[in-house]
Amino acid sequence: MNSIVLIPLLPLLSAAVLILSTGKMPRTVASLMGAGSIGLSALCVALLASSFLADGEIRELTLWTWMSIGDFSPRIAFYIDGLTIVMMSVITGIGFLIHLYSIEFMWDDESLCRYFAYMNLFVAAMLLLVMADNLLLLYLGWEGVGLCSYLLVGFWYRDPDNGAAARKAFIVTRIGDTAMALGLFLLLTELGTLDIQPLMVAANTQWQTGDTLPVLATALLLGGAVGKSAQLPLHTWLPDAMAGPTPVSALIHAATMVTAGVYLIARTYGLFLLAPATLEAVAWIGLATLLIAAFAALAQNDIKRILAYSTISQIGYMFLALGVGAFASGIFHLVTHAFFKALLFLAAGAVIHCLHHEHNIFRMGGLRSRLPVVFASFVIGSAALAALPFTSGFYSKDAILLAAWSLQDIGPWLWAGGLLGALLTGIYSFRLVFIVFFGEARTEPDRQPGWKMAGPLILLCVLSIVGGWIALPLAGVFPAAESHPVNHSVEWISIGVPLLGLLLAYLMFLGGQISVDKLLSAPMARRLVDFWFSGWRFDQLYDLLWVKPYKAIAHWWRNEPVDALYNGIVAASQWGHRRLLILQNGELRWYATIMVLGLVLLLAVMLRNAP
Amino acid sequence: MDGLMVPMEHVLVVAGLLFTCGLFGLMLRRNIIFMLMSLEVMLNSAALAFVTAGAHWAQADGQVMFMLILTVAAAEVAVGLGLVLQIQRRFKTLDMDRANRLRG
Amino acid sequence: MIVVLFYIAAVIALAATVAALTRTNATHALIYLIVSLLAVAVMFFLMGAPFAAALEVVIYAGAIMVLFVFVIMMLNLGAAGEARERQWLAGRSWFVPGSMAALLLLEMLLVLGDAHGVTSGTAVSPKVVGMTLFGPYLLAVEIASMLLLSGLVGAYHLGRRFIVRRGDH
Amino acid sequence: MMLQLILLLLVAGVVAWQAERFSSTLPRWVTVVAVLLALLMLIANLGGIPAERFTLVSYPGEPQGWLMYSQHAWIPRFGISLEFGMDGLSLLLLLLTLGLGLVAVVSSWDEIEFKPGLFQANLLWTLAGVAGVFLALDLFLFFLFWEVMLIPMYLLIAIWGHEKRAYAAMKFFIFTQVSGLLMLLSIVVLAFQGAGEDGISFSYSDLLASAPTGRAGMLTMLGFFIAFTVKLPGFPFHTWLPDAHTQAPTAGSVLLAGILLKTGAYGLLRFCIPLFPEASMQFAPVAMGLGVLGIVYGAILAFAQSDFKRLVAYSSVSHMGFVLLGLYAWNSLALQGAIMQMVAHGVSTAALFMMAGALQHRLHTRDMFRMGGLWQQAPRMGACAMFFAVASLGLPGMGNFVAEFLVLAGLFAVSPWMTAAAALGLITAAVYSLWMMQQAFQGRPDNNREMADFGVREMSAMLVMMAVLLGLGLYPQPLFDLTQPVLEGLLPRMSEPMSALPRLLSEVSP
Repeated sequence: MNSIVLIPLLPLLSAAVLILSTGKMPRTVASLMGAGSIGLSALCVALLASSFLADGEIRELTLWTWMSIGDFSPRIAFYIDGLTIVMMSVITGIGFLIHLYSIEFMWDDESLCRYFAYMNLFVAAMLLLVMADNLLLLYLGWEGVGLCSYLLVGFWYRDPDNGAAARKAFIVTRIGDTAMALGLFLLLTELGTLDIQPLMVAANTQWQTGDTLPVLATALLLGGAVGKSAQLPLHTWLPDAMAGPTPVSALIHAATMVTAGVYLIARTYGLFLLAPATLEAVAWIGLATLLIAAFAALAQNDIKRILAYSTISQIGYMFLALGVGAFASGIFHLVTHAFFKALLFLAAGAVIHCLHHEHNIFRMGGLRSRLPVVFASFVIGSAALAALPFTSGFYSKDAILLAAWSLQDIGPWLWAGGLLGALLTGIYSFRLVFIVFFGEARTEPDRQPGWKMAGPLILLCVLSIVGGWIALPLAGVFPAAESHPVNHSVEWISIGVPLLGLLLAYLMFLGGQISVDKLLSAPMARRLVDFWFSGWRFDQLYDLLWVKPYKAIAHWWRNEPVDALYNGIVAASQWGHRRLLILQNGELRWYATIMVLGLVLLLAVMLRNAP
Repeated sequence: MDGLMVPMEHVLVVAGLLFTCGLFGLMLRRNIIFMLMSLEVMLNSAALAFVTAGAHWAQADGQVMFMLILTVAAAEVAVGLGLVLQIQRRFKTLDMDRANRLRG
Repeated sequence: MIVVLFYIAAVIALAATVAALTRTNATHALIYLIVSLLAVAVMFFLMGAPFAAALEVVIYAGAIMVLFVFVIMMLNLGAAGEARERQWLAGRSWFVPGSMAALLLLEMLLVLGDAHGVTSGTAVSPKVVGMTLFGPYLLAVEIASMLLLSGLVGAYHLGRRFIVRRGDH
Repeated sequence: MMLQLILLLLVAGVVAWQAERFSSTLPRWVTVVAVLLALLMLIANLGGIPAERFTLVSYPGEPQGWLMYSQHAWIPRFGISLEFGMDGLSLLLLLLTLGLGLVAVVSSWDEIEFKPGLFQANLLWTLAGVAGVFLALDLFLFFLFWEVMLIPMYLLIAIWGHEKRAYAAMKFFIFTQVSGLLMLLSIVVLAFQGAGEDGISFSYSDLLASAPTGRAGMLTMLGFFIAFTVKLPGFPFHTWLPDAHTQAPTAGSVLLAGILLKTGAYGLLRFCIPLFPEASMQFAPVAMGLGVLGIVYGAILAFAQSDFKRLVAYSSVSHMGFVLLGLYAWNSLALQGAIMQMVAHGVSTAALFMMAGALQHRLHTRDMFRMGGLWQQAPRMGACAMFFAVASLGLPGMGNFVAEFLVLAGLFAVSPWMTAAAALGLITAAVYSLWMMQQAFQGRPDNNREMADFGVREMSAMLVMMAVLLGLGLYPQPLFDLTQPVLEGLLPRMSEPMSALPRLLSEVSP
């Protein structure tokens, strides 16, 4: 049992030590500490997972009672079932690879120590998030990862743009988090507990499927999930969050944190099952997001932004899976996505690292022979992303599309949308590969990735390929999905569409059989691409709707409008003061005369009142 | 001594007239010496009223009050005349309209 | 006879007061004021308060007025002061004080309208006055003495510098 | 003990004042020693109380309910006595007061050059006044201490403040004084209204039994409410606070934000609501509305400021709105949240003001447009600022989160709409906190600027406060255990009128 405590504790402690060393620690020690603690933690997870796979027992561990007020007594406690094991493995496993990679990537940075402190804090918070036995502790991890995301996106704080991106990431997700907090209040008020398992039991006994309250509660939780997982309408922060170091994007903004929303919905699936309306909304949000993000990815030219939009799009698939009730498929896609997206980000990071921090894909090219390891990684990663057959992405995405197809009524629509997304994924992922690695070289790499970078890439390549064959221990977690007899033509279509995307990408960006320039020559198309490039103008819309009014109000009120009230009182008394001042002329005779006048009046009153 | 049979209100009217005169002087004169004199007249008129009342009720209190008024008048004149000297020194005048440093 | 004496004293008191307050020469005014005080002393005497009459003469007309005389002498007002006083007493400045005083007098007379009765003129002997003064009014006497003391200190403090300055020149 | 504790602080003030004659550094040592002595005295006396007394439910008005109780005759003619009582709530706030007193001394360790003795004396007298406010049970005595803490604070601002100190000090004084007079009026009305055969009494326990009801009750309650809300500060009585906080010397800001604001909340909890349950219930929707307005308004204005201290001051307005909400939601979750907020806000804001003071001491400006990139020159300061900024935006794991969560969770049972509106404060808090970090510590550094980082003295104060906040955030139970008996005693008193609250609120909300 103690090893369970060690899992989040090791990263937490190493983070604390790294912070308290205030940057005075030697690089080697700092990196050893940063990556080593995660490695140890991963080892513990591996041990735990093997024992779990052996006996399949759910492990619960209470450290202490957080607070206890009346009936409300959340604990600092862990609940570890198959889902948690899967998430923990992803976090520590991929986390360790990324940490290893970071040592080389960040070696020249003056704040290496701070970097590992934040990264380890992040891993600790993320582990708490997935291990939490109650929603309050989950919320702690939830906000903790948000903070670390903020810190790491704004890691290079000297550039104000990075600061702005970091703030945007934090504040936009905070909007979702606030909705989620309201959801927690609702659950606590109505069901009297926040412990996840009792909560689902209580919900099942107190609520009927389709009641208003579960719909409201899950809608609020969904708000949190949407914010954290960068889904519509709160997805705008993720592309900007690429301002952080690339390993950060790989760990936080691809593999782990952004999938926390998926985890949350999967974790509280019992509530969502009571609210079919919300579940349907989840599906539609997922579909809309995956399409919008895929179109946006098509038009980007910053290598990381392409990957960011593709992340949004892939999480859209996960939401689609959750929405159609295929929770296990959603989590499966989460895992495979973690593999291949981490791979892609790390490979992109290697490109950027070797190309003097160049981000624009049109200034790259021809890197196929110059950075062979990176090229191989990119191809494998893109294949998995596009869900080409026999890659990991293929198995998970296929499962989602089939689950969507099997749903009554809206199913085919969702399936068709998902299929369109798959086509677009094929196009944009291989557009990236073709432009960056083929054609003529525009920038020469000045170095080759070392073993600390290449090693994780190769390992992730392997995982991206074989990841589809891993059987996740989710059997006891979710209700068994009904197996529908699936039309084989549907399967063939979903195999064929990504290949079609690959073909189109080849024709457009490598073979040149379809001229992109000609396509773009129409003004309509140009405008459309600009529209996609700006991310469907969501940023401008929100700027107009929220940011500008907020700033305007703040600016308008800056000098305390309420003070006008008190200044009014002050002005009135000053006015009275000036009026009365003429009485105070300092002349003794005047005062005497006024006194006599008073006496006269007083006597007059007395005479009037006399009987 | 034999009694004096004057209607009390006559005495009080005299006192009132004296008081009014004093008040009138106070308001009229700008010279502080005259103002102090007016004050003396007013105090004196009050004393007269007290003594009259004492005589009317055949009580000693009236005369006691007179003595207290006397002390007040003495103290007042002592301080007041001291002030007169200071005012003359500072303002080079006895005009109270010009000694208006308390103006707001 | 005594009644007539009283009215004569009253008329003298009023006339002297009015004269005192309208003089331009401070010394003349002071003489009129002393006359007025003496007339009031006569009234006291007639009303059976011989001790009060004596005090009026000794302290008021004597001591207090002497203070005035001293101050007027020290200030040395002279003819220029007299001319200025005359100027200040020009016709217009009489209106407000006059009307105020007249109004007050009218009201006082109205208030007095209710009071009836005759002064008994019973003599209240100095002994009784003394007994009352040092009996029930003991506290008042103490307060009065404190007042006199503070008056003394105040007058000394205020007057001292003036005298010192004058001495310097 | 309680009287002695207050006297100790008062006398130590005089000693510190006179110590200035011997050395300019002696007064601050006097203050440190005096506050430590007071803490020792408190703890030593706590040791004498049996442990089970700490868990005993204490109903207000029963002398045996207090952990410590003492009464000495003072003005028996008017039923005024030196009546002191301490329960878990007072104890908690007293510990906060003394702890932040130390922080205040440390924060202006070598900042004061003009009359350091008098400065320390005023500091100690303020502490004495606050301690008296937290301990007094006689309402007249309470009012006395209410004024005692006001005047030295006025002097602290007026003498040692910054450029607009005269204006700020006067504004602070007038707001507090006028509202204090309203409270005095209410206290007198209360005392005379409850006058029985044995004459009038100002004692808390007597007045609890005889509070007026109806219209008179409402008016009397408002006297208390306004006095306490001005101090809290609640919207729209908060405008003295940004000026006072900004202009006060660092120690003054620390005391103001850390402790003086808490006297308002304490007054509401101890006096205003229990004395007038019925009127409070009727008034609760308005009070909660003011709380919500304060939260949102304070947060928006905090964002609009360019002055570091002013920003923190407005964040106080926003945070204290949660206290107002929690108090008037009146259930154990919300009340515990409000108390937690008092403590956590006291610590986090004190730290931020200390930060502001340190920045001003080093840069001679509070204008954030003239800062930027300070993290490079002073990473320790940056890390501390980051910690307290995220504490103030309510990050879980810190006391502030526990407080805000409990307040909102308790409030949700009473009014979901109010909760939703108040939750906006969570978002806006993030906006201004992060903006502050960006302006001051991130962005392009000015390489011509030389700035010393935190030294050992400042760093240790900061670390202690961080530890406290983390402790409150991760294991707040000791605090709840301390105040739970007090709340259990208070809750039933109001449970009947307050049970009508949700219905009342549903009538006024959409």
